[in-house]
Amino acid sequence: MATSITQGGQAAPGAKVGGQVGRSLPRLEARAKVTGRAEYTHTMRLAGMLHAKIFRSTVAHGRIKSIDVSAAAKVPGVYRVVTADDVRKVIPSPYYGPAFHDQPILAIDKVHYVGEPVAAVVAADPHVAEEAVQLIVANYEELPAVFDEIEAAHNKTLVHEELKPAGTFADLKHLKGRKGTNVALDFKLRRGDVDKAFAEAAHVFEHTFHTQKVLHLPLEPFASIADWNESGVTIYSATQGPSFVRTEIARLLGWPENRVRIKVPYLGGGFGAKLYIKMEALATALSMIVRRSVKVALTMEEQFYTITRHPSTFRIKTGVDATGRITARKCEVYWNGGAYADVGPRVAQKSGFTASGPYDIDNVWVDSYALYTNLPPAGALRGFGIPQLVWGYESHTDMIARALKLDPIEFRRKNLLREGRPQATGQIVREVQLEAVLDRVAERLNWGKPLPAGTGALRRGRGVAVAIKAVIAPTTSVANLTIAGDGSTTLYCGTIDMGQGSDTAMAQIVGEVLDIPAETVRIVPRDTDVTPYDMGTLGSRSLYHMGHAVRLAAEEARAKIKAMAREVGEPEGSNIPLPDLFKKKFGMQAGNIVGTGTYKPDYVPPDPATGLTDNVTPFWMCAASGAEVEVDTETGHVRIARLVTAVDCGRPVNPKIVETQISGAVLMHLGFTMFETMHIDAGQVTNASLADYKIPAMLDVPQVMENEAVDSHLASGPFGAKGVGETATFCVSPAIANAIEDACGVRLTSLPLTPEAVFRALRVQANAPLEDEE
Amino acid sequence: MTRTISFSLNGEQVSAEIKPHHNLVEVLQREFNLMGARESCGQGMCGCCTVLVNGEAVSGCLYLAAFVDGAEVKTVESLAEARTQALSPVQEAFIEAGAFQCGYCTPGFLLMTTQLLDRYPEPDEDQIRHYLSGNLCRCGAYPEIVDAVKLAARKRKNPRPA
Amino acid sequence: MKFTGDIWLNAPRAAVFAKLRDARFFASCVQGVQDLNEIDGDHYTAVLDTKVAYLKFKFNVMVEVARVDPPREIEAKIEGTPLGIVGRLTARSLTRLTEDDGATKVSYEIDAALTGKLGSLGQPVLRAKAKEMERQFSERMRAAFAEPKSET
Amino acid sequence: MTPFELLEPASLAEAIALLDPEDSSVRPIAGGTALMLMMKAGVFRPRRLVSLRKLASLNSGIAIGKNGALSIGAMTPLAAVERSAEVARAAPVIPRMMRRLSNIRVRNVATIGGNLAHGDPHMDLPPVLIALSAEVGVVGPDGTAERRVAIEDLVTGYFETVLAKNELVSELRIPPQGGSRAVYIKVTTGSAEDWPALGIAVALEAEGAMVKSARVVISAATERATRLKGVERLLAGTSIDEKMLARAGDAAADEAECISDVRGSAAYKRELTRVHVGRALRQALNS
Repeated sequence: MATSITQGGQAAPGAKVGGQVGRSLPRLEARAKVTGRAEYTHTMRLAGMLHAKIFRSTVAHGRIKSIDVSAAAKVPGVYRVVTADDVRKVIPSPYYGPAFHDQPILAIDKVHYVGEPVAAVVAADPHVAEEAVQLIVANYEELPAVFDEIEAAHNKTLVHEELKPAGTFADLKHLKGRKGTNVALDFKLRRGDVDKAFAEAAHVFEHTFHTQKVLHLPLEPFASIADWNESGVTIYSATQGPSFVRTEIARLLGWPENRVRIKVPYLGGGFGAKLYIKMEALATALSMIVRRSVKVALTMEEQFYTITRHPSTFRIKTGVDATGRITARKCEVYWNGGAYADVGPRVAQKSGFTASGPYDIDNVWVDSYALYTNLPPAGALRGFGIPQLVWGYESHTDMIARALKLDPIEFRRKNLLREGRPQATGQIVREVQLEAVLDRVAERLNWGKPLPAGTGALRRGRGVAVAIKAVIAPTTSVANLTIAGDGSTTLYCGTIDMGQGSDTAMAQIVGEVLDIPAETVRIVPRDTDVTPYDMGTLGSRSLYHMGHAVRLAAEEARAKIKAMAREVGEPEGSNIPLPDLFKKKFGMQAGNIVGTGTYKPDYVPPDPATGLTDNVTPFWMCAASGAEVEVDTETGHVRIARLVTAVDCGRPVNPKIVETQISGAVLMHLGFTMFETMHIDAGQVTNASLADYKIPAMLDVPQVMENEAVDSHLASGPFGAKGVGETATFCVSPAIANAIEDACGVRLTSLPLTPEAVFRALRVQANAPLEDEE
Repeated sequence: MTRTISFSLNGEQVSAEIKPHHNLVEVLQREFNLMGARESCGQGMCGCCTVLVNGEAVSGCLYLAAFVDGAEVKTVESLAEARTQALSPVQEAFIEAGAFQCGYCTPGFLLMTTQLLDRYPEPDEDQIRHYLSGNLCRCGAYPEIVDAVKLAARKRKNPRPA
Repeated sequence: MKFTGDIWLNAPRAAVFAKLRDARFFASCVQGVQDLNEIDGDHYTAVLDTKVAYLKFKFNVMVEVARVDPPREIEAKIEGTPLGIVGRLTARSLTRLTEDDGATKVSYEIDAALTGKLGSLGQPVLRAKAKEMERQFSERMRAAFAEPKSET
Repeated sequence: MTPFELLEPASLAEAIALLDPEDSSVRPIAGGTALMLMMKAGVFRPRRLVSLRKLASLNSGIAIGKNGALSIGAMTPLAAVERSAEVARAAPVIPRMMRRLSNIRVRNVATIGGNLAHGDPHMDLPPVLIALSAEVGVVGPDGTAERRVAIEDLVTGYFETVLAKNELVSELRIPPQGGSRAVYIKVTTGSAEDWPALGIAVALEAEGAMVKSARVVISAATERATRLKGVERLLAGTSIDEKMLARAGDAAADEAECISDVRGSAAYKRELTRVHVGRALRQALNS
């Protein structure tokens, strides 16, 4: 079959050249995934590999008095039982973490949460290791523990005696060596004069909102395999950030980075869980101790003790003038970071930039605190704190509109940030389609027409929410691209395809620049020996940052093709097929053209005192959601009749994948909104399994779900694109809560919106609160 | 306590040395290098470990390997045509409908969909949702999976000329 | 998990208090206690052997009498480590005795927490078990103080 | 999971002989879906498992007697019951309920006998079978003598049944239902495929709105599936109207011993009971 391919010979029949960006190309790795052949770390095996199982703390906060491993060590087949003492012999200072070097590979002296790794058993047979773990006995002297974020902010119970910032982030430096506090970051934003504005406001509203502890729950649990020897270590890992893992492991070992090699197969989901160090440091330490390759693969249950989303308390106060303009907003946010900071301080800071919402407000005050508590650590989860904040500010915004008897959409429209206006940080807002996403949602909900209120016990209602996010900056991505003597193209980039389709999108960008079909581009599996630096696959940053790096690499290659053509005497504008060009230059099928690209956007760090800056982000993401619900007022059950989401993702590079990113994000957050919650008793997660922690399944999908990317083009984006992985998560929760109030008049201020929570609120409304038994 | 089990695996007669406490997924992975069925929740709730035993879908993580002695076992690796490796209509439909993201749960959904269509060649939306309600996809590709099932039903009804 | 309850006993408070302070008597009222070992007047170890259907749980238990206010209150701390499974049972109990017309009301408050594998195993199951033990405890107590003419 | 001995006897007598009346680390295993969960969680470490898969006498399949009574061999997988035309005719409530019982893979493997003998209060099957007045045949060491146990008497608490450690469920029997109409309502408070927070099963024999007899069963919210006999008495011989439905709901809420867990507080489950008993009765009446 004839195709118009001029470069390379690998094009699939029918593959089209040109117009690569904007194609709904199926995922490049689709075949591997539908045949069951795609490789994941959790199922990977190396010859001679041993398995490790982890013994975990049963105390939320305590001093380790003794660990008795003798019975475990005697189990036939046990290779070695390892505690922190053994780890310190090979890694003298075994603390890691992106913001604070606070997390030990295995607990040292103290344990800080129930589930913390205390010892590990290594055996050839994982069943044997698991059995031996049950025989380890640890004795603790229990210490007072703190679980609640507000208590942690004011309480004298301290999780860590001294704070140890990692040195990576300037705004944490002042916390170095600080004692007597659980505050791991205190971000402040001060704009205008909120107190004066509140005093002058016609109306002032104040509410407090809570979010619960929820889990990323990728279906592939955490897994790493380390293969160490004196000359270097190779780590196979389910990680979203191989470059970070490499740097951090090198630091722990005191080695240069080039002796640390991180290889990443496909990821069975990530959602922010598989960032920074997770199992990699433990696997490395164990491999050093037993001098064999060691695999640490967690069970689903163990994921609950590894990393979660931040629970939060959000106090928000808003002043509104007589015309319905918001004049001031004060936000106090407390992030429950658990026992180790992980990336919590970044979550607190980056989300703090937009805590006041997508509104044009002259007077803004934000205090955002990352707090240590004695719970499993919290990190980033698809939205980097934004969904928790939007839950608060969009519920609050709706409550204001209702109180002032203003149409919720009109009230929002009146206050939305417009092009050219300063956002709370001071950065002038450009290229964010706030009005468009809100308009599209309103239109799809038929907002102009009244909704029938329902019959009998079933009451219907609808609600909307709109939100903004500043993408994570400043961060670096590097990409390399080679063209072989036959013209075929290979891309080396560290972005991890964990299901979001980045490989396909990057190939489309290469294809667009080089004018070749995207499916002919090979993406090299992630391997830090081969693939260059990337800050991490997180925060919807990849398509923009890595997308630019890939574009630059491809453009450089394109320029080199032209130069080579000139060099071999081709006339200007020659369309010589690449294999011929190489042959002409090297005399045979030989040689390479290599392009490279590095991208790091500009950034001006916020002033530490005011949080203000004129360049906090290279682009803004935004979304709106709308929900139509039916509440069974006799039981509190809520049926989602329709769920509509519109996002601004710039120009979609792959419209089909964008659509699935939107619906996937919405469905994940539908779970966080309606039922997902980690139940915790005395620090112990009591529903640490999929039997008791339910996530959305097929029958939970709303009958009508509509998703849309509005017309948009980001001039500074690669071919007009913005990232989209998180965007659709923002507004789901408040849209549904707002719809519930519209339906039956009750307002919920804590997630999840379970039937019992709705029912209890209805009873309070009816002046007959439900009395608890026992 | 080691015992030998013999069974048909993806059409081939095989045997393996196992212990009574080994489950089917670990034996498929360890002895036969078949990684398509994979343990995730470990409780039969997610469907990532779906395997067909004597034509019925089971959760391989809750199934003692000893119980497949003499049985006929099929995994996702059997869906593509053995000789040509041509994809089955269900596999094709999943690709075309964009019915997966990370792919970890996909083998389970493919096997369950194949079963569904064997039983109900033209399932309605309600049948699809109920049949697949015990398979979890954290990426939330459910709407696309429903599309894929419908597309696969059409493909199976009107096979492409070879 | 919190448990509270009252047991009425047909005996004067001082007598009930004395019995409760007798570790051997006390242990005999708790289902499954074996190998009671007195370390000193305020510290005891024992093995608690309990089962839910065919699931057996065996704990090494350490009891500390934290505070005694004779004949009114006894406060105790209980710590249990299960054998062969990672977990931990911690409980604090407060027992108050009040006398009314020659009879004594024993009011107890127990706040228990289970961590480790046990904690995520199914609180309702263990709560049901604890309730059963609680029922037996009060029966055995009442039996011990029962007079020929028992209460209704 | 820890190692154990797995035996696969071919005769019932042999199987029973291999069980140990004194040793709870010896258990029979049928489909094994529930037992595997216990073993994987590390709370059950069997010394020996006795597989019932090769016992022809427990694999008698599904039969319908002359009088319309159903008998189902203990080793029949739930899926076979779900798909059985006989069952659908004799007790249509069963296939309707099965559709949301766990998931297809579990239903393909889990057996009727195993499901009942497991004694988990969150199961959907026991309340329905209690409403249908079903019973099981139980065989023990004395060989042929079979005792009969009504499903409502089978389970005594969490995972506890009246079965001795060397007794096996051999068969499930569901008596002819006559004109009785049965309904099961499964209430979940998490995802739709969660285990029930409450199950209400109702079997109603009525002429028009006049109730001859009613069986009302609550499960999941309580420690075991239990008949609400007060509600049954209230309904018997009365004519059901909206007022009576409300009274029945109130009576059920008073009678049920609800317990708190991650699926909801006892107080809330009581309110769910109040509402859903009425709804189940209305559905049964209108079916």
